[in-house]
Amino acid sequence: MSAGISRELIALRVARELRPGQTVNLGIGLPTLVAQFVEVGSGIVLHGENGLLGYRPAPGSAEDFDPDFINAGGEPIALVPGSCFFDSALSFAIVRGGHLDVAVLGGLQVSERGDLANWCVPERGGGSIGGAMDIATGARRLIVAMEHQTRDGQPRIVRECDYPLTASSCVDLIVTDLAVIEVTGRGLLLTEVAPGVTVSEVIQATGAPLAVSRQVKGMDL
Amino acid sequence: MSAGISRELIALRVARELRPGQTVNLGIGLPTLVAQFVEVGSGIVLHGENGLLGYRPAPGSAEDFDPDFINAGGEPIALVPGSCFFDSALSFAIVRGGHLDVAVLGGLQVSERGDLANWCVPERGGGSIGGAMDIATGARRLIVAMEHQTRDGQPRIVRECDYPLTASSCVDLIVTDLAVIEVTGRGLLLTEVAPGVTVSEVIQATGAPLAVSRQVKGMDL
Amino acid sequence: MTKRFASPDEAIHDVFGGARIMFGGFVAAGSPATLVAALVRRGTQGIVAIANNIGIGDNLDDLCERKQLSRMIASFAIRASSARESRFERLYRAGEVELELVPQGTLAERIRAGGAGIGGFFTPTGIGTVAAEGKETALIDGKLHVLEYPLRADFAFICAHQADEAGNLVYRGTSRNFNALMATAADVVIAEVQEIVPVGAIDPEHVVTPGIFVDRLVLSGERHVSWY
Amino acid sequence: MTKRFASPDEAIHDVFGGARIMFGGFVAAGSPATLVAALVRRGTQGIVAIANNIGIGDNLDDLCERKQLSRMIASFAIRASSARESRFERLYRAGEVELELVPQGTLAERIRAGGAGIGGFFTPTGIGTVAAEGKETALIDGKLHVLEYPLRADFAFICAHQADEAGNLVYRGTSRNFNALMATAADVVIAEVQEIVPVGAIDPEHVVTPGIFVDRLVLSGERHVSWY
Repeated sequence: MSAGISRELIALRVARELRPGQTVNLGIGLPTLVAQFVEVGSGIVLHGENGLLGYRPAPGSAEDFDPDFINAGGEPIALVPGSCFFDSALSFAIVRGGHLDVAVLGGLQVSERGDLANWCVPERGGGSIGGAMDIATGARRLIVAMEHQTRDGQPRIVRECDYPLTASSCVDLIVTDLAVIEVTGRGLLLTEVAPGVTVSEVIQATGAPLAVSRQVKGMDL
Repeated sequence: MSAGISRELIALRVARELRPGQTVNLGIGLPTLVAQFVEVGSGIVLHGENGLLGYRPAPGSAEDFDPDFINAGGEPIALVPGSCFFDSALSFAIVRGGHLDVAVLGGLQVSERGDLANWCVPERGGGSIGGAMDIATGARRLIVAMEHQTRDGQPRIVRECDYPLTASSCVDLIVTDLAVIEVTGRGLLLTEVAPGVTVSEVIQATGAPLAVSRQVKGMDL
Repeated sequence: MTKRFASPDEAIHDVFGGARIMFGGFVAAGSPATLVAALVRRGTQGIVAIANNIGIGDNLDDLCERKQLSRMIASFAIRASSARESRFERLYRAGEVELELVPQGTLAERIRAGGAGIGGFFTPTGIGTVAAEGKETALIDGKLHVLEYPLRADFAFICAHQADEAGNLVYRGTSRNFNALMATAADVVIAEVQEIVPVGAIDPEHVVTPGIFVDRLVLSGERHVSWY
Repeated sequence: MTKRFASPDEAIHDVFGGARIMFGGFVAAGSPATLVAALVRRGTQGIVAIANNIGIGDNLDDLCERKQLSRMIASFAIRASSARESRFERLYRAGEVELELVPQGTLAERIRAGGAGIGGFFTPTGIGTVAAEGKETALIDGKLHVLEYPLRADFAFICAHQADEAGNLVYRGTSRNFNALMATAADVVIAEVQEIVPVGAIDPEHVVTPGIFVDRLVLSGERHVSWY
């Protein structure tokens, strides 16, 4: 099995999906890396569910860390022209009210129907829903960015999620270290493979039926 | 029948009910006059459902009228130290959420149970609910300030309202040109009469049973 | 990438017959007079209007001159006592326009719900009155509540004091009222403002309506407001 | 008439055992660290806490040192993957504290509803998940929604940047979050701030939380926040 692309390249591939004028929320973890590929002045507005619109990642350091200027993952951010702040009610009015054009979330499992599980590992119990359920339900377009398989080599793309769901039939696109897969009304469609990865390797690593696009190609990086 | 007190004196009597620290909404018309008797620095905060807290009436004139600084009746207001502005959702969160200590509304009819009708004269049809239903329902204490009788000499305080209701069992105190009447769990209680008005004249002018307080006295003006 | 339009007429160029339009403002405060005037010029018919008030002196009453409204959803429409009759009132009495009266707080909350993706909410306001007639109720915490549904529109015409080119808005005085809510609850949000400044010129702490809610900007014409 | 208290300990002097307390903040932003430290000193037991998050490095986790919490209502509590375990997590796994996990937007909206007198609301969030289990649902506009109820508390501990003596508050950066909502939804609202200025010193256009919501003010102690 070939090694897939790095987390940074997954983030870069996701960033290629974003368009000027879109309001975009980036989940904690891998999706946060996407911010690095969103240029100030691109017309893409990043939304933080903790109450801001318009930010960029700040280099930051332990010494000059200002806890009042953070993203939803608690990491330092810097403002861009046109930034603004608000409370959590307005922040989720944006999410739930259909004002979020795109959201990028991490995933533990995605089903062939686009169900997402990303907030609880049953073995660990408890869990942290955070804004994930609202975002998965409310975003107009949901991209999941994740590793294709677990560390134990189990597929994360499955027929049926056995982890607790975040939302059902919510995922539009899956970007992993191995592939780009669209969730369509007729199931999963493989559209791109990572450099050095073959279509059959992707099918092998996927736990659900995968149709292969006639236009399947190398990942757009 | 003796003439009752003026609208200004009704407003003055109502103002005597207000206490420092209270947040108070004044309805359109007669209740608006109460603002003239609320001193800046009294600790009483006036709420306008159009989106402000902390104001005083402005003398104003047609020439220097600024339409962005008005009360809910469209009349000019001036700010006081500590004033602030907000939108209609927060304004009615204040009303509905129990943050309004006292409201003063005008009335067309009040029933012996404290039902209020003040937004529609059936003969005219249509009507204007404005903030009245929310305020009558949400205020912790509701004072109705009105003329005791209609121009035709019909009682406005009745056993049962025949005008469309604003809210039921909402009125705590009625202040009129003739009297001050409390709405209690056991019906209406006359506690004060206007100067020169007798208890029997008030009873005569009232369309619902009226108990007379043992401590009934002249109006506290 | 500016959202600025050269004229109010261009800013409302795609308003169609039968459109559902929200109009911000509370009496004269924050009323989008310039956009309403453009709509009068455009002459669009069959409009379903959502606004706090329509009465004598209100800009919206101008839409009654050529009977442009088919239905009005408002909290203030016909004064319980009034010497003069508005044009809306005359049309209403003639059966030429429908009126849905909504308690003001419920109107605000329904618009907020429309913008916030809330499917409905329970309010104690209106219980025991015509405002709750025929509606589902529930006893919650010992108190009757009525179920109200969200309001959305095709267009929102709003009025703010200042905008930046990205559509971030600040208001002035009591003019936020319904404007800040309607900005969230329509497919196309058109804001008229006194001034348009470069992006970044408004302090991020002071923005009231984030620019992502605002689609189009146009400068307000001179205001002619009388105190009535 | 100032709302200022001389110390955080005096400001929370009447917090009782079993009290329901809301704590503002989102991770470190706007977390009322000074008030939480006073509550740790006070040692009050059986607290039902409502907050966005409780995890490693969060002030609230300090309340687990002496097991002061009986129940936690939060959106963030146990990370799906984490090398280190919080004190809360240990107590939770030992069955010594209950946890009600609420989606963050639903948590915000429930608190807002508690402050706004809304008896309940329908949200699409949580449908098909454990968050909707056992709850009433309704099909609205072709989409399933779950009925959620308001949250209120005996006390709210919040954190703002600046207050005037009347309790008008402004925040800084991403610290409004739950603070501005919780200010409306508790019987006693206690705000810690960096600075208290005279009434009138804050521009009326910039006030975020009106003073009528705030009962008590106290100055924040020095902040010790690490980036984690």
